[in-house]
Amino acid sequence: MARVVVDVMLKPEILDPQGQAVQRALPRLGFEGISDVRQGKRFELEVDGPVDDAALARIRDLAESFLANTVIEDFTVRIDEVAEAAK
Amino acid sequence: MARVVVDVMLKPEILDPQGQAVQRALPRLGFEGISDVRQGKRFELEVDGPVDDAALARIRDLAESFLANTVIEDFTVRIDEVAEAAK
Amino acid sequence: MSRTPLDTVEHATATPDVELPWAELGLKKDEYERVVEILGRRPTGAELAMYSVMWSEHCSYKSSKVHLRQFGEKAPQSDALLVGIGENAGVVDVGQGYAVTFKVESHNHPSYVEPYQGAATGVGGIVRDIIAMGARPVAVVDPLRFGAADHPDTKRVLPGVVAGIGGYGNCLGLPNIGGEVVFDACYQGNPLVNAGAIGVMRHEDIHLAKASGAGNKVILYGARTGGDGIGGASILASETFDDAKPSKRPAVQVGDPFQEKLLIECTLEAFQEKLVVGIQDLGAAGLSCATSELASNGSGGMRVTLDDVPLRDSTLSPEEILMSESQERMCAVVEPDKVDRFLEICEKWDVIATVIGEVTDGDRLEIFWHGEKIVDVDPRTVAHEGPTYERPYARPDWQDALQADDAGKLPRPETGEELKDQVLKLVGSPNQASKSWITSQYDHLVQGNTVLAQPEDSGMIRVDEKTGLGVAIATDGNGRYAKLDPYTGAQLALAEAYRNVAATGAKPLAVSDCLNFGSPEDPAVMWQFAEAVRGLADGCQQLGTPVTGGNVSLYNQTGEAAIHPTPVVAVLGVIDDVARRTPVAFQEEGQLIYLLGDTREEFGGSAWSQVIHDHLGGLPPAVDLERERLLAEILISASRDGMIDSAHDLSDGGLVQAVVESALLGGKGARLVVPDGLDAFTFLFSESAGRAVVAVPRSEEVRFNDMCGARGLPVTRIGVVDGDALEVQGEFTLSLEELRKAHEETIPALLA
Amino acid sequence: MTARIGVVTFPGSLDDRDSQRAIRLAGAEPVALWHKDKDLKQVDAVVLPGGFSYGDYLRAGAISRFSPVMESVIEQAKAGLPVLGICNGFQILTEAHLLPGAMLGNDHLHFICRDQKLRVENAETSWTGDYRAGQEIHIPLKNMDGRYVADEYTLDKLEAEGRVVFRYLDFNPNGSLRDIAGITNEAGNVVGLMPHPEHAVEPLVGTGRTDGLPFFTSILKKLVNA
Ligand SMILES: Nc1ncnc2c1ncn2[C@@H]1O[C@H](COP(=O)(O)OP(=O)(O)O)[C@@H](O)[C@H]1O
Ligand SMILES: [Mg+2]
Repeated sequence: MARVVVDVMLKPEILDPQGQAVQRALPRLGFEGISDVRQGKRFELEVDGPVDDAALARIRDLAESFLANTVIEDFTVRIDEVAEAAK
Repeated sequence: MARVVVDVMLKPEILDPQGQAVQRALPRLGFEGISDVRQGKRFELEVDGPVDDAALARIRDLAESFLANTVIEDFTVRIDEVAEAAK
Repeated sequence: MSRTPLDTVEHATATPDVELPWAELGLKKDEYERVVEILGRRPTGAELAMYSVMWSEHCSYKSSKVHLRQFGEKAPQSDALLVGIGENAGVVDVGQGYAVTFKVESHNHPSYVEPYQGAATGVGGIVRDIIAMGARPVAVVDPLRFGAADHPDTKRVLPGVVAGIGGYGNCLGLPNIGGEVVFDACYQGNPLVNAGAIGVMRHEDIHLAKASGAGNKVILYGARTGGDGIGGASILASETFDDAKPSKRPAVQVGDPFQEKLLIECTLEAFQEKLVVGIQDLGAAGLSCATSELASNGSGGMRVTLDDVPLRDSTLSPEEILMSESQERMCAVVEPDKVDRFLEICEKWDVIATVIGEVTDGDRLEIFWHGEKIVDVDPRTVAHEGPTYERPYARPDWQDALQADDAGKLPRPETGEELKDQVLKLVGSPNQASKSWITSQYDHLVQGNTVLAQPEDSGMIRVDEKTGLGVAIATDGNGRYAKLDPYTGAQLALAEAYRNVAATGAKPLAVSDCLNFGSPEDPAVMWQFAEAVRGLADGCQQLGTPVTGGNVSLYNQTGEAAIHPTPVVAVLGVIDDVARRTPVAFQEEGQLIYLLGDTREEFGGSAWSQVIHDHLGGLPPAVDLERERLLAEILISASRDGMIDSAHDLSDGGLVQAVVESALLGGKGARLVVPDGLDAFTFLFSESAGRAVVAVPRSEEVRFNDMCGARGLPVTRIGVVDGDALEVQGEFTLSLEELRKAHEETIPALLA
Repeated sequence: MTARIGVVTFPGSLDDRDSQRAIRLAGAEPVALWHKDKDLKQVDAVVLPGGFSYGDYLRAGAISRFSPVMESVIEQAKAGLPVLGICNGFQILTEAHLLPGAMLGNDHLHFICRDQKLRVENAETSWTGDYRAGQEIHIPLKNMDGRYVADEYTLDKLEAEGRVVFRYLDFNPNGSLRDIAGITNEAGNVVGLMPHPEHAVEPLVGTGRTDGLPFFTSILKKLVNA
């Protein structure tokens, strides 16, 4: 079993009101020095069996066709090193 | 400028309806072999100035008090290595 | 994982001296001893889990039961009542073969800890009560109380609660048609999140929570069971009792409205095919409650195999499974030859369903785990024979001083300018301001039968498309009044909800309530509770509207400070044809504005005393329920016969508040004249009960006056719908624009 | 002979019964379609109703888009079957790429329910023939994810081809680019919009207006005259 993480973020040119709302709240909370905040999604997939290149390629397909809407979102796929290391 | 990433995930024992819905859809899309899916949030913070231990500690406070709802969520804070390396 | 051997019934019998952590589970010593006495041995861990949770205040009503009895004892004769107190929700006959079920419940504490999920799961819980009666849910309402509007924590709690109620209810497809939002510092740390739901069914579809017929199967369906909200039970699951793992066991439940929507559809489909003998929702106390209540209400016993419960977390112990409060689950009792079809329907809706047991011809509830018996109890002793307390109560020593602090002595506005100023302050104060920032986050249209929704006096839903039959609901409660006098306060809440229903043209039929109070261990609070229940029971008797069910929420307090006693009352009404409903908004210029009822100098607990003087003292307005009944009859007749085009009940904020709302909603101003015998201030701000303002077309004026005269209701012509301002002749003029700004900008400014 | 208009029920659909009622009130015959069936029962047109199919989990419409019924809807829509997506239905249509662009969360981050003023920009589609171009109407709107976005190129193309069917007037309730409330495909048979015409078909309920009824009479006329 291995964990694969898919991060999905809005494309840079798309307005991210959630990220903005967080950023606007920062001064009120006494936080300075953060010039931008973007909020996206993180998926943790528990994969049965080894995560070889073929498996990663399939998950990339999954991300492209389903987990992300590539009209508005970018994504990255990677094996979760932390979870791997903890084994 | 550096990017700090805060990942916020529901605690393992908390129901994750979104992750479940995604997982249940997978077989229909022809994806087998994924035994669990959890969906969380990913925040990308662009920090002015160096991200030293003090800055990280402050962001950890921010995550704890604002970005995550620690009643139901866990979070991790880390410097985005990829963004760093790309410099 | 090493664990102590399974605590089976056999093991418990063999080891009488094992100490169980009954105190940690919230049982008192004598309560534990009573369990031992009932069983004739020490309980197993699983049995202790069941008794402790079912005998909790929340499930057993141990402090309130002795008082709640009055609702039954004083219940008025009503042909409308099909199912009364004691079931998941009461059922009322609304004619044409239709029955309606409705109920209000609280989710106060969870909503303070986690506003979004707490409120969301509150909606989920009340909706399951409605489906468990066999009805299709058709609407929800949400009476809410928060701390001071400008307190920083209100900004955390309120938006989360509102988003949670909306997030759940909207996703479920239930129109939100009413509720309340009240701010008061007394609710700081103890917000009240009450949620009500209405369901509609045909008479023959009423279902009850009982398991009958030996051999019938018990089916658990819906979400998998996880470790939600099992708090103390994890102690029982730990290796040693002081090695609890509370961090692994969340007290907060996360709702899944999508799952609940599927649960509604598949339950209703199973009802339609007559597959269900008995049914129970899983709410507080989860399976402990569902199995013991089903078994104890039925004729036989029940045998359950806990291993068959589908789990989300495979490490759960049997005690935890029994106590889990995972949301979106139901339990049905189904005849063996109908099980397959039932499972098929669940499958169709992608709902997990599992046979977990069966009805037996004995009278025991037996629960097995890994083949061993871990529970063997008389289910009645768990579900219905919990402890009953006669808690001491006493009128608090500060009550006299509070009542003596008469609001009539407060300085009053002396000039037209001052009046105008105070009117603006009043209609723009958080409690009187428009709540549309909140209610626009709720879908009030879904299902396509919403005739009236907030900010109307009552929400109204069409029940039959052909005949136009409809039902109306209003919820009200005024903690300030109840603090001054809980007996009268409870009756005022009843009177107001009753009046609100009648103002829209519907006939009030029945009552549900949610009684929110502080700690029952404080005799002063217990007195408030006793007085409020007595007031409500007497009031319902007099108005002929039986209490069909409700909910009690105690321990709403921070340290020594209890919330204002807050009985929230929901009144359900029926209207033969929704085409005859009466809206709040002024409809046409030139129509005559009439004030119905008597206006006295009554300012105790008033909005004016709060907004202008931050004062709470004196006596609340007097209640005259005969007058309320007469007023309601007039409002209903006038609506049926087309004599009025708009109506608005008068309550907090008095006449001026009501007229401003009718004017702003209709986009039409009003010219008012202070009637003889009243000063402008009293006319505008008094909160005398039993009143309403109506707009009468000129062609109906004579007929309307004659009707009121003939029935003996005081009626005063006070002005005319006209222009784009509120003018009180000889005093002041305020443009609708100014009023709108004051009324509509307050809440967004505080919360957005 | 009247037209048969299918209404798909997905798990979590909410306004499916309401759409059926609107179809009936317009004089057509509503036909219930089920998300697990590929069979469209030979209907003459399809409505994808509002609601929260699959709880709007992942993204609104993202999971429903892969249902068996959508395979048929996608195929037949490309061949000219009239399809109307209301709210969640619109979201499904963009996820299925039958309409360009995407729907995102409202810019104010709240669910919003209001009586919305719209301008009909295109009265030539299968679903808008009974309106006049430029007509101003009031239709209720209720959604969480109503912000229409597309890249500049797509937006310009939509405008140039007259494929913006409805625009928000007076108030943009969700931050939609160019105030877009509804669009159509190139052929004009597939229309998606966020507001809910099926909740504006009877004077007694909802907002008390009937500005939404022409959607359903438009398609009926088109089908019967065809
Ligand atoms: N304040 C009240 N007034 C009248 N009936 C009440 C009140 N509180 C509780 N009840 C009734 O007691 C019964 C048990 O209540 P409750 O435990 O809330 O029901 P449930 O088990 O369905 O959640 C119900 O029939 C309920 O209507
Ligand atoms: Mg119940």
